[in-house]
Amino acid sequence: MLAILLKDLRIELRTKETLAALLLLGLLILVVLSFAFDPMSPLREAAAPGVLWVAVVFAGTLGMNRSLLRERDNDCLQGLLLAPVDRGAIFLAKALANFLFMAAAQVVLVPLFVFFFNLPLVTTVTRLAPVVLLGLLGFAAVGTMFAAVSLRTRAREVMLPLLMLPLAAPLIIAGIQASTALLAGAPLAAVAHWLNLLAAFDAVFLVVGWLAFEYVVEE
Amino acid sequence: MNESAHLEYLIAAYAVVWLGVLIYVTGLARRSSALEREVAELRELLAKRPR
Amino acid sequence: MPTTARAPAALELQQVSKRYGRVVALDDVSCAVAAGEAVLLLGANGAGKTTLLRCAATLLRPSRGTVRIGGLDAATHGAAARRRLAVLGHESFLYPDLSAVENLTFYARLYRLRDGAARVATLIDRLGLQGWAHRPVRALSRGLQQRCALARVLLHEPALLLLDEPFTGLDVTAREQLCTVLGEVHRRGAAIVMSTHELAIGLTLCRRAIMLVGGRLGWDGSVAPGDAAALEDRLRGGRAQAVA
Amino acid sequence: MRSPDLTDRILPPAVIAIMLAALYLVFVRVPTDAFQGPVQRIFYVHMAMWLSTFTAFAIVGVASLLYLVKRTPHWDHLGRAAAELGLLFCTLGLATGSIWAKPIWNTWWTWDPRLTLTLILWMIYAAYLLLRSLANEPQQGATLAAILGVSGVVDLYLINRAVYWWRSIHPAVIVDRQGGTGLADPLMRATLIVTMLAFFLVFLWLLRLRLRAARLQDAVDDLRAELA
Repeated sequence: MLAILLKDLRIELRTKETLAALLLLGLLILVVLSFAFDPMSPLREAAAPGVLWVAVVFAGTLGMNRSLLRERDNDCLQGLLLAPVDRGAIFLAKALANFLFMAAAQVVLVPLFVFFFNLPLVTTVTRLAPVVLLGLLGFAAVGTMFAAVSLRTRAREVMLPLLMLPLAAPLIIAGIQASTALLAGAPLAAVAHWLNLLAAFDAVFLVVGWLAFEYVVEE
Repeated sequence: MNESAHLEYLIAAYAVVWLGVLIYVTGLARRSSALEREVAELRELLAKRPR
Repeated sequence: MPTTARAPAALELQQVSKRYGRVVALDDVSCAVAAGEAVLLLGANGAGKTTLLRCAATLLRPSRGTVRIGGLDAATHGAAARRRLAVLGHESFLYPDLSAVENLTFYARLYRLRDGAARVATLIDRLGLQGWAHRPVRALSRGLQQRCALARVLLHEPALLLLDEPFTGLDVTAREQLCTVLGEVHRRGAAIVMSTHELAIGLTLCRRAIMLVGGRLGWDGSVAPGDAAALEDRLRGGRAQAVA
Repeated sequence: MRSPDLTDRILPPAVIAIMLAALYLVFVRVPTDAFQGPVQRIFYVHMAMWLSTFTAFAIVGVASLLYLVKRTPHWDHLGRAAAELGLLFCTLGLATGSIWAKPIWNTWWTWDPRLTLTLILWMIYAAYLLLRSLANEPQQGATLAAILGVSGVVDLYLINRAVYWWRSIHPAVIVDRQGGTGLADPLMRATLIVTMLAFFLVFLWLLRLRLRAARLQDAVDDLRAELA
């Protein structure tokens, strides 16, 4: 399982495709959303966490499609399926790889977000870190599984957000609500219930992915 | 509370429900009867052309 | 074909059927390939050859019946069964952005081979890939990619080799080399199930042939190198009668 | 399944009888709500839609799981039929909910937890049906849809929690999950139960019709394959 993860990291370091896609898309969405708010209005401050999460969610969705494409040329997916490893492990490796790519993208995107909304850099990053990371894990889990599902349909790009985002509603709501509270200075304990929800979401979809991947890839 | 204005909403709500169910049922009925006819035709064709 | 008492059959299919909705790809096929035996898989296009190979490789779950690899039931011991087999098809299963060595090292780790690096090195030399070992697979010619794929197949010394039209798209020299390597592996005891249209080459390796007709087992018998012509017309005729 | 002809014979008249009783109760017998006036009667049909929607989605979840395990076409048909009907009742539930919200809160849409939950479920099951139609092969579509079906049900509780915490304000008159039906008058409660039962039977009846249509479709495909 680790071998698959390391392989994905090696390919990514060499081609940097997914990382570049995630970064640029995130930046693009941040900018476009900033147009939605008149720079002077107080509304801008209140909407900040929402903007960040929308950028994370949509950049992640579009980036997720790329992750399984790597297995398509030369039919490498069959190479993996032939390995003496059960199919759930392949899912976990791909999900972790996606999680790491998205986390890496956030290392650049969150400071940019802070820059656009002139928030205090250090406090924002330290406060948001737990929520964003928990959120990204769940997002990678549900995203990887449904990327594999949508690969097998005719309208791949459209299918992934349609399948994934409604299911990820609790993750998005919890992420935004927790981030808003944290940015407003609430202690971590005050958002514990949101974090528990995120953790539960991660656990549920990592397990569902592990079990269902066998059926997703079979002919 | 202006009583009369709300009656249309009440009627509208129940009308929507009945309309929805009705549209679905007619669609389903039409599809089923078309399928039944097709089954009959195909059976006939099969019978006429014994293997 | 009773399983020899000494070693379990390299591959055993018991009443295997595979349906895609209404289309029946395989219909109640039962056959066994003993350890170290080389079998030619024949049949017109769409007769079920690829489906049979994919079921044998545990890539496809049969709708009915069981597939056993080295005595292990593929449905319950999938992972362990896969350790014993390898597949060489049209596609190389190699990552274009990684070099030949990186690809092979990845597969060595995937198959958890302790002496992975050593095996990769010996295979690179044996297949004459030294010159191209560190260039991304994307840059290699079709013939070279096929040789890398062959290296990948031999990495974990499988007891069963499943080959789906391995010779298509190869030039003459590449074909000869593939044939000699397969001969070596076969002599060292690996069972081979090969589906190919190049009967001449196939017959140099295999002493037995199985023919699929419309997803059913049409014929299963021993063959000699000279039978290419006879097999050719049987394929066209599709009738099941004894060869010489 | 139960003997088909018996159910087919008793179900339609039973549905019509209970439906008439429900309509009679709702429009004639039940006392008008003191605060909201006659428009409060939308509540009964709205709740009936809610029950059928949730039963449908529960059936989709179970049918999807069984299809993944057993692979028999029956569970696939059931999953699809339940999803289609679930979507229908969900749409009607949302419509009645917003028609009712307009006179009471003067807005077509309120982010009331239950309505939001219904909206999210609506999107999941719309994706379920779209997935089936866009899959490369029908049989593959069934498996992929089954996976979404299971994920949807598993996700239900998480969505529920998220939505309720997000919109914790809760208008008293609408049924809150913990307490009773929030209806003082016993006749109101009786009307609610009868209406819910009536529409639930409509749901079951439609489900049977839809399953019959699915079996007919299979028969047609079989015959066509035989002829080919």
